[in-house]
Amino acid sequence: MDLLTLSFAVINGLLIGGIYGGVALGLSLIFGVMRVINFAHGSFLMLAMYCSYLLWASLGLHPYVSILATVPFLFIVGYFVQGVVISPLFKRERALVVEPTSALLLTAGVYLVVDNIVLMAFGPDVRSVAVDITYESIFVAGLPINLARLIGFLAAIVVAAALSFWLKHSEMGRAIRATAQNRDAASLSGINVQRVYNVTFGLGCAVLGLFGALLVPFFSITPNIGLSFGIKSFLVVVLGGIGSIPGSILGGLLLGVFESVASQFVTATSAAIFSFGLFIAILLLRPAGLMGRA
Amino acid sequence: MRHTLTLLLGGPLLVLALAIPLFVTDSYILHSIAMVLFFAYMASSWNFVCGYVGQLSLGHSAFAGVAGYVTVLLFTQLGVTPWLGMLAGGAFAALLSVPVGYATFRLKGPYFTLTTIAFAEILRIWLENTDDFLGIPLKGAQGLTVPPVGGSSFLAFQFDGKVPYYYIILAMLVGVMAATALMERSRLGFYLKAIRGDRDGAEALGVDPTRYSLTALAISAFLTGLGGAYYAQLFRYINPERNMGIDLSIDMAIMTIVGGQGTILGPTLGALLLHPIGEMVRATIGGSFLGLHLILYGLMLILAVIYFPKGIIVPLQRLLDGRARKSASRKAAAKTDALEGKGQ
Amino acid sequence: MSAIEKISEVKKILDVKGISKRFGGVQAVSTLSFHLNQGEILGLLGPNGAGKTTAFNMIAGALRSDTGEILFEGRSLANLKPWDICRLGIARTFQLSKPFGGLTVLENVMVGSFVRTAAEKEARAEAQKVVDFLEMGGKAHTDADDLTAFDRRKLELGRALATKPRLLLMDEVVAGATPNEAGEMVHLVRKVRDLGITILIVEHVMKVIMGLSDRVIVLDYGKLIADGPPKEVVRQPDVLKAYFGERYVDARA
Amino acid sequence: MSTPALEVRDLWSGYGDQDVLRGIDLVLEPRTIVALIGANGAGKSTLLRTLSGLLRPHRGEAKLYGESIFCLPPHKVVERGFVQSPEGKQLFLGMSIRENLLVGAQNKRARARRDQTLEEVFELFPILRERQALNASTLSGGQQQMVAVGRALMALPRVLALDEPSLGLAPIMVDRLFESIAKIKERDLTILIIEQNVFQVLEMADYGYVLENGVMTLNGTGAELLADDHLRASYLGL
Repeated sequence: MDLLTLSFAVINGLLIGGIYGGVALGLSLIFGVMRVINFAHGSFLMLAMYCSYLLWASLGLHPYVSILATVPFLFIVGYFVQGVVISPLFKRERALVVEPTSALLLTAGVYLVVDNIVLMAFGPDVRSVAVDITYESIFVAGLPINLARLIGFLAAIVVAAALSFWLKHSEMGRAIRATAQNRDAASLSGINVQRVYNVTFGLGCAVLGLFGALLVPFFSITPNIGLSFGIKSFLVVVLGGIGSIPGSILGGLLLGVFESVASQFVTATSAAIFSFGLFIAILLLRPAGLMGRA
Repeated sequence: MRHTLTLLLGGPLLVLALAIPLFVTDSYILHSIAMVLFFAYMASSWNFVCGYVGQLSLGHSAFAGVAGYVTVLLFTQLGVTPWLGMLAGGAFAALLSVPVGYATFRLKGPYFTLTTIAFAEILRIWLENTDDFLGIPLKGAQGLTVPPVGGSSFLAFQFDGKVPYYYIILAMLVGVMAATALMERSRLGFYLKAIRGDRDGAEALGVDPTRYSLTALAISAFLTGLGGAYYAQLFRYINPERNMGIDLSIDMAIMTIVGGQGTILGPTLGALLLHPIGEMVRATIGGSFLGLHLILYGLMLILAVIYFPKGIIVPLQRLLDGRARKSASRKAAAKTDALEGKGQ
Repeated sequence: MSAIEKISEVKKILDVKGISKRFGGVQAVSTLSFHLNQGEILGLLGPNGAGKTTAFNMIAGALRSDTGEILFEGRSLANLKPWDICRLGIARTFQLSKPFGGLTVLENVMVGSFVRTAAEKEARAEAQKVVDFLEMGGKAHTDADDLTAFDRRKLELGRALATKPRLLLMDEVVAGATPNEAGEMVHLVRKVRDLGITILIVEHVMKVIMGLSDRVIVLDYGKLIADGPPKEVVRQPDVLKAYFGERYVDARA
Repeated sequence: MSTPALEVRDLWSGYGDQDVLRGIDLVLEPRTIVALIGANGAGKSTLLRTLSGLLRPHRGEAKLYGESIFCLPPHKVVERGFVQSPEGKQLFLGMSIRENLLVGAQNKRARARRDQTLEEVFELFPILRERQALNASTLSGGQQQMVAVGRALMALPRVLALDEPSLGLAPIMVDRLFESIAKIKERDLTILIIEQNVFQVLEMADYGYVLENGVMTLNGTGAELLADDHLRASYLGL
């Protein structure tokens, strides 16, 4: 492979990788705080994409404008799913830790419900949003860079930074971090842990609302697109370390470049084999991830 | 007293199941019932390890798919009868399960689950993208068809009507339940329950968790493989998406969990409840509402995890012998595997 | 044990030589040495956080020691997994008794007996003997989850006995028990010793350990501070200090 | 007699169906230090976890200045003024000392005078002021204990419960900590202290309770309990 193709692959990988990282932020946050792996993570992203698509198709809203609707909508969905579906589990096992497998099963149920509601509503057809930005590129050192992807990439960096800042400096952020570190001590300090969980879950989903809208200009939409994004997010989180925000972005970049370069050698579909292989290798060698705390 | 429910429910059900082909002549309906039995079989095979060890594998479809491919290839390439092919496929799946299990059983909870998905997906994607492997024609995503031999042939595992297929899967289901019952009474069964109950405690009593989990996994993979081979033979067709996709794994897991993990009858109960719902929804309004049955599956799963974490077999069991154990029943709901271990 | 061995000098069944364990910044156990003689009951004492359970876990193979070695009947336990150690003849109980849910009392004990036999019938018969020994015959077919806290403890002792150990490690056997229950447990532990099983017992309730032990050792801050007959050990100033603080000892000196 | 700061009547609690506490009665008069002592497993921590709302009691009643705190979720219990500094320190080790303390001030009342309380905690434990920017994990055991106590104080407790504050501390640190506790008492505060370090705590306490196997077996002033043979016997086995 020549150098030009390789650098093009790396740049593209970085761009899409940043977006993977952004998509994985919510999963990492939720797992870090609640010790719950949200199997429906990708489904929520898919839901956001359909929202953005619907607003474009029916009202002609530009996907970037639809963010104003998708982010709050996904926040509410997340808040509601945690409050209604997952919290009974925490209440049942009040003094104990929630058995992670039960939570996984619950969210797997949510995944089935969300994916198939969308399938029922929109059918299996592939949909896409045609806006000008899809075709715009800027040139850096002679290499074309797709503008929509660049925006997604930058958004991931900005969101990660903003989230870190917010977690570090706001009251709620402090409560979230305290709850993540020690749930019992947090409630003994007067933190309303249920509310922290609801907000955390809502927040994790709200981030997906953003990236759903940022993805639609260059990513076609089908009802079953969620699972692959979900699994990629797990991979990113495992690579970067659970609960680590910079780790999430870094893991995303790593995965993006890895996939992009690997797909230069094999077909794009079988490139996923390498991603899964990487996932297994990382989990077996370093279960806490490359940068993560145990 | 032991296995009261198995006998009380299982006995009449078996008689009913044996008699069904006598009065059900519609081949579509018979086929649908055979599919219920098939899913009951697959869920029971999954339950054999996951239900007893308490780990959630979503990669079992790989064992089904691999064994199906081995069976079909042995038949189409070498003319080996699918009956032998099935055993070979099962053995292959069991062999495959050992390194996979060795790697994954060290991981806990969601990590285990996600790794099993990763293993299965690697295999599926590889198959989808491989037309020819060392001269073996795999034909990628397109899949393989089993050429008809013309008419019924026992040796070729091909029959004109649905009745033989029906009885074969019924026999397999009875077989896997018997195997589960035997396992429960053996050292392996005791050890698996001990590992699930308290891993450290089990280790201190001389149980090497990896060794016994792997043993159970290999048996489970073998059984799952037989089911996968049957599935391929029933449709005379196999492809990576259908025969080893994650949906199949999810079905096995959901049916077992809704029915009751770690029990002999639970997976079958789950299949009896869920599959007909799915079929009916598909048959009546499914045309216009794609995916409705899966929404129902998802809701049932959520409700089961919240209200019947040990499966619907628990309230059933309580209903049946509640009177006999009034005092204990208060506690039974969340705490016990009601089917098992209630004296003899 | 043969008569010749009885006559000959006391045999060491367990020899702990300079084991240590560090967790992060905390030295939980530092170069601890002690031994157990065949057939005795040794009490392991110390205030909360003194390193008793850590030492205990290192012997049982649940933790690996940073230094030193542990010999059981002359064999090193280095690198052995908990299940190997169990097969060698060392059984243990845990501070928190968790029965195997969904199994009856008898079946819980059978898990232990399966170490010595693969046959279900034989395991069941052995387990029945143990259940009778514990005087829990009436509850043999009760679901272990439905037992009281104290019966769970007895059940755990039963599971351990079913592995036919020569050395039994017991962690906090009477914690949370009523005085009657504590008495019953003491009676049981003596019965176990009469079977010829050597016992190391970690305990907080002094009354119990004083009456039960042939010899006690005391840990404080991970170090051995006393070793001897119970009545003598509790009079040593170091021990009093460890338990009641400097000022108390000074005031009574 | 005034309304007790804390009044517990016939409290039954435990894990699952198992009763660990079997009918606990406990009264704390305002502005006193009350010691609760008992061997490991006697149920001391279970009592605190129940009062704090981490464990759901089976029956009984618990009142804080006449108001029931029974069956409230933990954050409501803290809001009402019963605050526990948990056993084993339980700090947020990934956060700075200052942040650990700030987390303590969650309820409106506490948040309104947070800076003031923080200043008071720093006065009580000057070393914490020096090290406030450092990560809590860098502290020694005694300093961590100070943070835990300080964090509880940040919530402006009316009744402060300390679960084994001396656990794992060197004797000199225990002395210092107990001096600080005596200082805290000078605030308008009632203290319930759980200890293994029996004699030292009884010297300091106004009143003491002895918990054995989930039942209160003895109570009296510190001096009375120190002189009691039963207590010595149960601790020394003599």
